[in-house]
Amino acid sequence: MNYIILVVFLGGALLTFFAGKINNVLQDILFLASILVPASLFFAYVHAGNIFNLTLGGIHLSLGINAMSWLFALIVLGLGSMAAFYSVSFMKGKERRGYFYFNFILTIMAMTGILMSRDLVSFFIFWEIMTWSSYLMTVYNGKDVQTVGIKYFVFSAIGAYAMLMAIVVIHSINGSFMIEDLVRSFPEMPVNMQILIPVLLLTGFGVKAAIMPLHVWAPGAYSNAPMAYTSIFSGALSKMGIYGMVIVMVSLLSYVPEGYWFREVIAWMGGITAVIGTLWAIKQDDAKKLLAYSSIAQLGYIIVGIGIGTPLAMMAGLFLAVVHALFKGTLFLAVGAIERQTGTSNFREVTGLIRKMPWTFVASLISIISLAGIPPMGGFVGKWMLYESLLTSNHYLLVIVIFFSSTAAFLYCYKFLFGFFLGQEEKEWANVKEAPVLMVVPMLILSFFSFLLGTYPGIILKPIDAGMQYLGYGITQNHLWQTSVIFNTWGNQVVLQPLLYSIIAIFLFFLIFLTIKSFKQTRYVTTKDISSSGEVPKEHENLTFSVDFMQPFMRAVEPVMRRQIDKYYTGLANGLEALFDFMRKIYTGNGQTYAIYVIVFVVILLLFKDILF
Amino acid sequence: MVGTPVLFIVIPLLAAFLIPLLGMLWKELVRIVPGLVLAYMLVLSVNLLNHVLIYGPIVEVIAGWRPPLGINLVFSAFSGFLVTLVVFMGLLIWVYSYRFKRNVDFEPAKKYFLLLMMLITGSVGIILTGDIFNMFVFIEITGISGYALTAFYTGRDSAEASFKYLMLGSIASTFLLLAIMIIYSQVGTLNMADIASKMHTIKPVYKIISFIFFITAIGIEAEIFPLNGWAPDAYTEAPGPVGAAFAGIVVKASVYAIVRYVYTIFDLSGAYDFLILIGLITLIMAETAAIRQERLKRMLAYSSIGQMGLVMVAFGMGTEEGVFAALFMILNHAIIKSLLFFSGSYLVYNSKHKYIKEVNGMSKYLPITSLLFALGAFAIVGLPPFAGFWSKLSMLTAAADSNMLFIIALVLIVSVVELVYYLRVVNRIYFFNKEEKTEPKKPTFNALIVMITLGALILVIGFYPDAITGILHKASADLMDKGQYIHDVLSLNK
Amino acid sequence: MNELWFDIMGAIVTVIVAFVVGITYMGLSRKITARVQNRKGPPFYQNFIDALKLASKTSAIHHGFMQHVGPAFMMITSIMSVLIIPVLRGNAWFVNLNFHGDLIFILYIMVFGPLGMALGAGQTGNPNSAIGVTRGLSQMVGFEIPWVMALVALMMQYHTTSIVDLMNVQIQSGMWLMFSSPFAFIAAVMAMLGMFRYSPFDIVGAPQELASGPMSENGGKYLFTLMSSGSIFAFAKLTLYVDLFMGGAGNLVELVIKTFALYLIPMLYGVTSPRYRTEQSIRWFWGWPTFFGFLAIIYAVVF
Amino acid sequence: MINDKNSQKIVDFISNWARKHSIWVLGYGTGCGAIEIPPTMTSRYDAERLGIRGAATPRQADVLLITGYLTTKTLKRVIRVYEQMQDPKYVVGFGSCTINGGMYYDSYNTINVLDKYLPVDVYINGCMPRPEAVLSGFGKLQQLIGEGKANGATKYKENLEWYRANQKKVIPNWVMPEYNW
Repeated sequence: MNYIILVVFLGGALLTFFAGKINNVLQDILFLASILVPASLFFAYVHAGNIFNLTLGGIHLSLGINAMSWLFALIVLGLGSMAAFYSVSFMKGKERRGYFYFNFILTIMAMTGILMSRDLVSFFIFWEIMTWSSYLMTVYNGKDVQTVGIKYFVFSAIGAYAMLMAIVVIHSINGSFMIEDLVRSFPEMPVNMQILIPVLLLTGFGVKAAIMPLHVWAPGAYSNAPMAYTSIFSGALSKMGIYGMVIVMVSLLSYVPEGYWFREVIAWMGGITAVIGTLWAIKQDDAKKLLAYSSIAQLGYIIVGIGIGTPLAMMAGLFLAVVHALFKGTLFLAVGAIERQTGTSNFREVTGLIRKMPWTFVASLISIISLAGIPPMGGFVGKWMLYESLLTSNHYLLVIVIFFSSTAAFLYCYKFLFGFFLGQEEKEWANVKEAPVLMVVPMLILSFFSFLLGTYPGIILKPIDAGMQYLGYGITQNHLWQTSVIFNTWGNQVVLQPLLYSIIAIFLFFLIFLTIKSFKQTRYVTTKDISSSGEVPKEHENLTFSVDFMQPFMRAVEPVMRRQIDKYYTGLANGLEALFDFMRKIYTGNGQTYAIYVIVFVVILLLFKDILF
Repeated sequence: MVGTPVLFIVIPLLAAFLIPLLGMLWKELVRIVPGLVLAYMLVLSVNLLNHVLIYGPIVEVIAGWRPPLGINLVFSAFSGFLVTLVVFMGLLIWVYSYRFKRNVDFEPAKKYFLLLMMLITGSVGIILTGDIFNMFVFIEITGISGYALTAFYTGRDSAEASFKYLMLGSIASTFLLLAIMIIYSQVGTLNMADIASKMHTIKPVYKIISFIFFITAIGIEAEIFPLNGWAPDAYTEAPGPVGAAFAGIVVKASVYAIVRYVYTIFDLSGAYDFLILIGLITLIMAETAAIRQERLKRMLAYSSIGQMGLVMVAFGMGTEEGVFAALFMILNHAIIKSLLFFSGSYLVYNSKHKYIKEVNGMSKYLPITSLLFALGAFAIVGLPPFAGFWSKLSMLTAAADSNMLFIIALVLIVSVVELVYYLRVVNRIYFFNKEEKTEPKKPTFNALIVMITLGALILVIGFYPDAITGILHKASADLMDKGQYIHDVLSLNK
Repeated sequence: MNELWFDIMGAIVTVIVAFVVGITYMGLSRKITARVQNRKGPPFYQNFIDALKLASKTSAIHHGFMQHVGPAFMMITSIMSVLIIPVLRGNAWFVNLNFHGDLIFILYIMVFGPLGMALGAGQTGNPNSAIGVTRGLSQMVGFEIPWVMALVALMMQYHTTSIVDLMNVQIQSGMWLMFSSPFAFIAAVMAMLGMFRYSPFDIVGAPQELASGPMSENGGKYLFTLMSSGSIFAFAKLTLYVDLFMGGAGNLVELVIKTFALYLIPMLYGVTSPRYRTEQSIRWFWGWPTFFGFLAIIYAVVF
Repeated sequence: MINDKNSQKIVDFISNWARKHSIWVLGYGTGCGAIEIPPTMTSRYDAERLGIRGAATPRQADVLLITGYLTTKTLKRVIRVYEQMQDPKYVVGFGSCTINGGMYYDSYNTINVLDKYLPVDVYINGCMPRPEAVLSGFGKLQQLIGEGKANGATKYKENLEWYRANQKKVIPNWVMPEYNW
């Protein structure tokens, strides 16, 4: 069954691609079918037991699923299906539909393949398919392909090649590509290999997870891809990096003494990533860029959780991974809907959409609250567990760093909601309609789950627990969670259900109070009817405050923002290109020079013959 | 047995000489005959290869003089595989260029096909021969037809490029002759197997000096840095299919020659490391030069050189895995680089300077060609699930097994550079708007067939590498077994 | 069922107490400010009258749903925090949700309301509101750092995140945390200056600059709800400080004394200070208060 | 229960008491009279002891204090501000200018009688009125509120057309949102 799913994906991708030549509706149907059919096959028939073996090119490949990858498959296929529904509506009347659908399905296939891989070669193959299909989506708009697209692919390639190097090194030691064999033999490896292999693998996974010095591709790539895709790009694809990191951090590094330093370094890198991502997100004026940086920051939290590696921290990291897929997926979809309806995603241009696109607003609101980690949404549970795990594992400063980042996150959360939905309602956007049903419903479903997980985290903590047991956390971590209660290792608890009821009760009470109190004399006035020194704003006057929105804060953190890691990379790239240009000049185009090279070559060989041979 | 290896030399050579005569009978014969000959040779080589894989190598003795006195041809798994590859590429090049210069008169076509046949003869000869002086002859044949083909367009630039090639080629010949002289003076034989068996008797100084001369001479043909000055010019100025022929045929033959010298004839332990060193330098220099090129074919040429450097590194590991990887890379490189040359030359067909920027937005006019170019680009940088991935994986695995971590890192870093310049072109094809006024040229039917065949091969090997790994394993085992080679050749004496 | 009613009644009592105490403190602060400025000042119950007046306003306008529910969001924060923070030690009426949430929950629920309120302010379309919100959020990033550092120091030192446990620690040891963790107390008090938004940190409301900022479009019942919520919230925050650093309170009188003593700090500091600019305020919090926060953590680690 | 007359009376009494003792003033400092507001509010006279304090925006204010003459230009803004205030609301005319134009009575662009455009509840006489006069004016206003007689807003609503006609007479380009109660 394992390989049938992949084949169905692949066949579906090709069929969808060519169906576009016949009929658009057929193409849409085929597209949905080729996501949903394998997804349902997956959940119906794939269990931890069934393994499919194959020998290709003399290499033993093996596909199968385990409790940990099942959890991630849930993210990939769940979010993938939602984004697929959304895409059908999103892509209506756009160019290159076949291209989009093809790469979309291929990415989902590759991610499923990664999760199924039990050996490193098929892991790498699917990893690279994922990379180039996502690259093709990054350049879908044809915008900045030579800068953003190349940057993405170069970083992905650096990561992938680091991983490839690790894979061949592992093979040279083990004589086997199987992940099980790696896990089994890792503790016995020589110390330099115990350091080299995790470093290389973590570089590979870190690129996709946008960990700090390797994150520079993310803002451009996330914002350039079509939003229907970016939601899985950020929601699911980046989780593949997390998945890999989980395996490395837990299955390999928890058994060797060097693991401690790896854990600390990775956790700190995650923390710094979170801070940098947040600060840059605050600065952005484009919603896509903002969410992209925010994704980097959120992935930073997840990495912190995985880096710390205590049961509670791991649980927090994985829970945050699930919740991040839910809320960031929704937010990117919401931006896509707004961009489709208005034609722009810039906060400076769009304002006051709340009455035009109420459902998009509701979905965004729930997701933003979840993102900010405010109860009673799912994000809170993840953040809570993360803080508690940091506290209980004595990471005094890291918890401050994370807290700073997560507090500063409120700034961009507010900016996102304010920029699009609030502020003055403009005549320019008076005719904007709510996005089509097929786009709104997936967003609402996803945001409903972020809400649900805020009160009943047990729904998802159960598979997480199962996955952690598979990874070797031993017995179930039942002392840390119940369906609606979360504990820390000191025994302190948060009982979510009564808290939710209290919140709802208070909210309803005051909502009713505000509504019925002097009901008849309460009236709605337009946003033009504001108290601005007695002035009546003209139709064309937009009083919304959207330029330099967080300027005071930016001024306060300006010393940090002055250093951009991107600049160093650009400098490095330019320097290299200049060097290459210089080296290119060795080929002068002059025959005599070439002849001299030949003579010099011979002379040098003759001179150094004793050394060389 | 359907045929003997000698037919590989005789038939194309004969065809080459007959082409002008046949052209007098019916002009179309000039185009048809090479195809028939190549097709026959392909059938022959496949059959022979099948036979060889089962029954062991065939050693053909020419004119009854047994080795070590006479010239012999060795069709083993290793050389047979390369011959098959060369002939196959030749056939594809023929199909591709069947309508080549159709609209012009018949003279250029005659010359073209004649020279092409000579080129193939020479290359096949280099691979098959078991005699170093005979190899020199074939190298000369290949070289001369190569010079002529480079100057095919009779323009100023092509003349210059051809002259450069000629000049370096002549230096190569000189050094090769010198090397042969040294060897002959020391062991008194020209037969490779015989030399190999007597190699331990030569004084190290002579051995090394002759090796250096060999390497220099063949290195020029095999495009080793810094001896490859001619290559970019020649690739750029020669017609599109000839570029593919250089990349797919000539270079392969030359690499074969180097490998044969290193693995079989000489017993220098440092030679392997030297191959790695020189391969790495070539790789780095070529790839870094490629990233800054402005012309498409020049870029492809540098990329080709770089790939050959990589092959050299793989050979330099001196393990069976390394040879396997190298052969795999040779195969992939032949397929993919030809595809790139074929499709690339259509992308810049009507432009004067063949600048890379002139491919901007070509995907709208030449969708299939563009797609195939993109496929080739993805494949050559080693992205799965395309053909290039498996060879890269096997190369790296071999390197890791030889504990060459530094080399792995270096190769992978250079791969990133390679990735960048290929992606830049692909991006231009797909995502830029067409600026230049040049009219895009639709590929001919033959050209399309060839390109699609190559594309399909890339996918087939990519999804099912087992299709050829069996042959490659046998071929690499064959190369590694030096004693068997000597035995096979010299046993004919008894 | 009886238990549920008892819980609800207890909650209502708690909220009423919080409202009364909080609003009285606000009135007292006006009185004290006036006395400092050599004025007679309004009566201490002036804020009651104001609230009553606002409640008795007959008309109200809103610019949309978010503005309409904004005050309700604000109320969630205030009431939830007053329900979760232990008001009195061991008094059944005031237990409420004390054992259902912990410090981290408090930290986050405290943001819920302001964010909802900020959304309401955003929907008015008044630029002053949005500017006020951005200032408020920026300042929050400023003062949360020392505040969280202080809390982390406490939590690290006593290995608990529960406020009840921290309170019990003080009872058992007989020593208030403000003495046993002095640096944490200093950092927390400095953060409190920002939390109460008196001068020099009153950059959010800033009536002379921003026309009361986020609240500039709220009148009548909306302003009344916000005002009541503000007083409950102020009480909740003070109680939290008392619980954490002064060993909680056994009865209401003790609570009032302790909270009022704490309340005087930001108020008196505010009376004598002009207003900061936003970035000055943020940097102030990242200066000495954060330094004391570090000291607190080091202290917690060492001892 | 609310509709019950007696309880309504009690509610009214309490409300009026609260309104009386909590007067949030939006000072519209159009003319020179604004200079008298600071002494009124600060320590010498300390209006806050009577529950009088400044309001930042019209949404929060109870009293619109018009300090001095109004030009036709500022009248428009004043009307706008007045209409944005929440019920119940009062207007205090401050200084002679609001009564009869004061020393600018013959200027081409000032309003002579404010009452024709906005319903003034209390006038404070003087040019300028001293803080004592201001406090006394507010005392009068408090008295009126307490008795429930400060019903300028009701008057304005009832006679909206008349007020509008007057307003439109002096304000040439009338682009303002409708006042709809």
